[in-house]
Amino acid sequence: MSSQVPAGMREISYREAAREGLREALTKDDRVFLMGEDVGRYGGSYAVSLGFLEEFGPDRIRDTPLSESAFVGAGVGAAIGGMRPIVEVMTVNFSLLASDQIINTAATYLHMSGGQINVPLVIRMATGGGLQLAAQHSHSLENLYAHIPGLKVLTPATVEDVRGMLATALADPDPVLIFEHILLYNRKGLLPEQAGAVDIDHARIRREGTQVSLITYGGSLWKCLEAAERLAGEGIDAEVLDLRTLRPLDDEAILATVRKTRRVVIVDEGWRSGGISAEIMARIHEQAFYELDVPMERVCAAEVPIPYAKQLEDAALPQVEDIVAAAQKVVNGNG
Amino acid sequence: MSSQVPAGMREISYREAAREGLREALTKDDRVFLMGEDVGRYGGSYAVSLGFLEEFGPDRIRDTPLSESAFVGAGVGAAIGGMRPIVEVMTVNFSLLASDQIINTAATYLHMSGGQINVPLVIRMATGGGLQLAAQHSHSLENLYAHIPGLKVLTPATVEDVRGMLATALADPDPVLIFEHILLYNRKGLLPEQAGAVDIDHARIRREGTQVSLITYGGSLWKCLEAAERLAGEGIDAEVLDLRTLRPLDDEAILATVRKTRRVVIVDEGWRSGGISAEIMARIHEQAFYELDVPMERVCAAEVPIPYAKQLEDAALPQVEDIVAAAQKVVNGNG
Amino acid sequence: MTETAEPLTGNIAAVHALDLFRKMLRVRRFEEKCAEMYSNGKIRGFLHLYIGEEAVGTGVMESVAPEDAVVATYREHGHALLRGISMNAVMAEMFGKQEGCSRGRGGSMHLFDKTTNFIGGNAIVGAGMPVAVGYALAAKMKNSGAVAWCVFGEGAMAEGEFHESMNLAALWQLPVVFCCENNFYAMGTALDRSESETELVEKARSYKVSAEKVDGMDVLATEAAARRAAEHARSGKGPYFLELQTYRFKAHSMFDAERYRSKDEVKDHELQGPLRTFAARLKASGILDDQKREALEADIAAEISAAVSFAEAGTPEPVSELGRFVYSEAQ
Amino acid sequence: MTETAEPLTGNIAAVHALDLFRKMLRVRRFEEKCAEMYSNGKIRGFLHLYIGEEAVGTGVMESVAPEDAVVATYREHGHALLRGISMNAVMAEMFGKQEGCSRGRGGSMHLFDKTTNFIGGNAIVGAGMPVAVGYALAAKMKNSGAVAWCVFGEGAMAEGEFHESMNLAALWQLPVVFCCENNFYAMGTALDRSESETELVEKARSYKVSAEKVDGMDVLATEAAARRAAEHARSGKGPYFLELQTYRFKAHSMFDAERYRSKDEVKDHELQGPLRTFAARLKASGILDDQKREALEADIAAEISAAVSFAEAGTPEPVSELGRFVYSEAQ
Ligand SMILES: Cc1ncc(C[n+]2csc(CCOP(=O)(O)OP(=O)(O)O)c2C)c(N)n1
Ligand SMILES: Cc1ncc(C[n+]2csc(CCOP(=O)(O)OP(=O)(O)O)c2C)c(N)n1
Ligand SMILES: [Mg+2]
Ligand SMILES: [Mg+2]
Repeated sequence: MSSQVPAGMREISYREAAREGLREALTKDDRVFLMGEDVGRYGGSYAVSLGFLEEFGPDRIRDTPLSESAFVGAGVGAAIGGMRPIVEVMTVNFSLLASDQIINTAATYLHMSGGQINVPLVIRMATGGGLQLAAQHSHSLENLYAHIPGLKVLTPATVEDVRGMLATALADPDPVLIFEHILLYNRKGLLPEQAGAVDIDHARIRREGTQVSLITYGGSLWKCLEAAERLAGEGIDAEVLDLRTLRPLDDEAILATVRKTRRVVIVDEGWRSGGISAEIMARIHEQAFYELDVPMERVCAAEVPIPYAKQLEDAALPQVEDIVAAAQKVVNGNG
Repeated sequence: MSSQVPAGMREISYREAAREGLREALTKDDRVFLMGEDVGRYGGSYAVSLGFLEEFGPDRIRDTPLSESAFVGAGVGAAIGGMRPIVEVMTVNFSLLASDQIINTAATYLHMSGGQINVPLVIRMATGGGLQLAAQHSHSLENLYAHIPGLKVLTPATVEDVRGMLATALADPDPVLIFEHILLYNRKGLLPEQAGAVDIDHARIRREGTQVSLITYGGSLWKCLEAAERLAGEGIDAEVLDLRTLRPLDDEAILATVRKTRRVVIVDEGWRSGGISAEIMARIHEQAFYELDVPMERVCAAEVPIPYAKQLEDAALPQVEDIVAAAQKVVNGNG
Repeated sequence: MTETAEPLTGNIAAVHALDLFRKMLRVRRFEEKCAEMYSNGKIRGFLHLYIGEEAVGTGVMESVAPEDAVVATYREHGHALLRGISMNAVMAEMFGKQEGCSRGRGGSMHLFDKTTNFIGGNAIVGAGMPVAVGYALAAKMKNSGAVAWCVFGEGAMAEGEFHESMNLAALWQLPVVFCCENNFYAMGTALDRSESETELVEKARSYKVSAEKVDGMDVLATEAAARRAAEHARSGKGPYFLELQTYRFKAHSMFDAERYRSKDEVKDHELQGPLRTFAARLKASGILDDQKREALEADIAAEISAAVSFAEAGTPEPVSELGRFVYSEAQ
Repeated sequence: MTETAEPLTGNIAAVHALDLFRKMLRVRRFEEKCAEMYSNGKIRGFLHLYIGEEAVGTGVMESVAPEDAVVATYREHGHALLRGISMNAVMAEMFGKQEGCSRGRGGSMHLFDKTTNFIGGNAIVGAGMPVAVGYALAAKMKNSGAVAWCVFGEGAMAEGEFHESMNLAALWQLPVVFCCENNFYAMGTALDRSESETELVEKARSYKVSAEKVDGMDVLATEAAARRAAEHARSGKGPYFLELQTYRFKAHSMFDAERYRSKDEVKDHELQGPLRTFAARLKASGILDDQKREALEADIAAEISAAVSFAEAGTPEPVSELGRFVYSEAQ
């Protein structure tokens, strides 16, 4: 990140931006409160809510016991009861303990009640690997939730999105899950002085290009942008599309970049089989079959529980070299 | 099912076949036991284990409290402890309460322990819709588990498979999930007198055809076969591939039928976005791109929590007409 | 029975007593009609009847205030009717009609009603508990004075969500009344095969939650206990747990061979049935006589057949509407 | 301290007492080295130290028989060493080497050892409990006489899996010893903000499980209690629950500002530290003197530096091996 900060912008870390978004939400609407394990006295396992307990008090910054299913379900009930809860689940790995509440309750109430009972609940979770936390802390399971009708799934990759998507999610009448990649918290980025709520209905081109589309989201966005730089060095002009929202997917934006470059690499950190990349590939196949000159490529995590050892974890997760190789393959027909 | 039973075969219901498989397993190996809600005194929620309590006793036919996470986790521990537990979770919908044990524990132990601790656990679950049980009893979530490295996922559609896959699963050193579609239990089929363990590594052609491949599994197999009959009436010769195992997928068999017909319809009862059909489509795209003349089609569940009312449930789930229409589209270029 | 029935004592007004009886009877007859409609195929899916347990819902619902919420299970027809959802809307729901209280999407297991805060109709055992706790949390934070009534069976107490929900409600002193309908079976699993501690109030007390064991076959005892629970919760003293001992006279759902209990066991309980015993007491107190009873039966029969006709005449939700209510529609 | 330390009483053999001290000291010094290796980047990921809690693992492990299983948490280095996994293998694991006890795939939070039935190394809080229950079920069905030792923190008791596991173990009378290491904090959440009932033995008793509260800073008291627990479980009397009161002297993991407790609070507990107090008693009993202490320290230091060299010299698992151990390999 360059030290040159353009006018009207400021440099801020992803963690700080997430914190600003939370603070703004808590300040603007007294129905909003934050609930989860160690969000208060500890300051949040990733220090996002550090200082909030003092600032907003224990009624609105609620440390919960280790009871994922109950406090996520309590978020559902509180939302129905007129509050605007933000529930923090430390990582998506632990969210499996609450997956019944999320999938069988939060996602079904509106439909089962014939449109009567909507659930304006926001759930934040950390996701992803890269810190050598091994097989119970490193997985990217957001695609499991992206499969579920009734949920919306957001994956902010930028400081502007992590700050602004929260406000949009809170304004949404239905359950919204927000996934923050653990490697992004310390990452700095530029934020417009006037930053506020952002649209969550559209994917965004993060880098214009003409020869190959790198379609991705979250933590992998930055790997794709780096890959694009390297490819530029080799004379390959890559476009990078940040999906931003995994459910619903922005088909229009996906098809637009595909029609433009006719060559596609899809990158995500989940396991390859049955991951979100498969769905994107399927949609492109169905809707742009005749626009493709060569088969699309997926760059995903190896199909192993993420191991601890650095070299193994690195090998298991998509790396810039893998993305570059995949792009070279679709462009030049070789890897 | 015709009343003519060929020599060496006998007619039997899917429920009976599942029961025979269980009985054989319990008889052959005293390390095997069955554990789950109401498997004993009640006789199994779908009456599969009716009479087993009397036959094998309460030590091996264990009624559990309503504690999905604990009794599935207990299956993991018992498997490590040298037993061969068969854990029954009434339906895949409830299995979300045990998804942490299945995904974070059963699927990770072998890898996290560097190959030391394998988990020879078999979990049986009912899946699927069609009985107007609404949004908390009707979903097909097997693809969520098919995404997880370390698990094997079996979806028997025939009486031979539901009987024989259990033995193969019990012989497997690693966790195996078996999904039985609720609509199949009363379905009759022909079983070889010498029925026994069946291979779980290969998909099977259930109907030979030349013009279009209908790729499916489980409850949808029978809809595809019926669709194939109808298509035959219109002079369209459809091949039907029964995947049988969702993890690992049998790429060879999938590609073989695709290369043969060059036209593909994939059918499953899960929601379309991020379902198993997307993965199959992606694999075919990656490996048989140049063999396809027209885009593949997916016939999946509508992206709604399955509703109660008959006409709505029917509309939400894949029907024979939908499969026929999709096949016509890929063959004739119209729906 | 009748001869041994003791008359009502104390200051229970005759009208009120008769009203309680009418409410129980109304639920009983409604459930009987549902069974009939199920066997003739008008109602589909799973159907869990409340027959035998009417005194519980009737007694409890007397203390439920308009602003309160009720979070129930798949065995909730009675609670829905007692909460004030029209019989028409409930029957139409089970017929899968647009006029149903869940627009035909929920069916028997998923009755919902926003206007009375009837939050299901939950068919994942135990899953309603955290929702009730959350509703109570909102009530406390908003200082609305509302109480969340959480209804569940004794079998649900083995689920982790019971443990987590009780602890959270107690830790945060939330206005939740946990109503355990102990009918002694979870499908085919008897209480003592489901819980190592069968003294359910002891389980509740282990969370420092005030708890009472109540004869759920006695509508007056149930009503009185629910009143105490409501006062406790409403006055900011935190959650309250009621073990309401009752019995399920019919099968768990419509597919159930009932191999896990004897016909005699069921008979014995039927003889102590909530309607039968209360009717006897009302008679012994001169509050109810055959004529009054017939009048009640006639009114209820009329309401029920009207509900059936209403449901019959209802509109099946058009298939074109399938995709609605997955996400909220812009107002 | 020393002056007030009471000598050992009763029939505790000097050699045994000294051995217990040596074991605690070995764990302490090992953990100190881990902290050092973490700050110099040799150990990565999360690192949860056992410093302050050594008496618990040491006292408990004395009763663990060869056929028994131990199911622990992410704070398990001490248990692993005490169970008999070589220090080399544990250190190599944290260095991510092939020679590690999990072949470098598990790291600090996932130590495993098949030969001693050390079943993790579990980093999902509460998730080890059902596994321990299942191992005990197998032991009971096979009549192997084995006991499953389930180690967890007090924070884990709020999880639904605690509730479900205790009930299942009690219902089926399984040989499980539930060892709750109550260090009064779950990350930054103090016990009284995590449990409505802070008398943890009462929670255990609500499942009809025999329970004892133990001074987990006293290795002898812990050893004695664990022996009672083992006898109980091994003799077919069902599960046993130990609340082992202790304290975590260091941060929860390596990223922790410790804003949730005061430095003084930590100091006070350190003054009552298990090593410090036991050393004083041994001295008062004439079992330990400076010379003996130095000898112990020297032996341990040697073992530790050997372990570090071993780990340093270990082989990084080749990337080509990444895909192994997802499924078992044909023998
Ligand atoms: C999580 C979950 N597990 C299993 C089931 C299947 N099931 C439905 S009702 C029931 C028994 C519940 O018993 P109890 O809580 O006592 O309520 P009752 O039916 O007796 O009123 C079971 C096992 C379910 N619906 N949800
Ligand atoms: C299910 C789950 N939720 C949250 C976490 C994050 N976490 C790791 S340790 C811990 C605190 C556990 O406290 P306790 O059980 O008392 O054990 P201690 O660390 O004090 O030894 C938390 C919240 C986790 N690993 N798993
Ligand atoms: Mg019951
Ligand atoms: Mg602790």
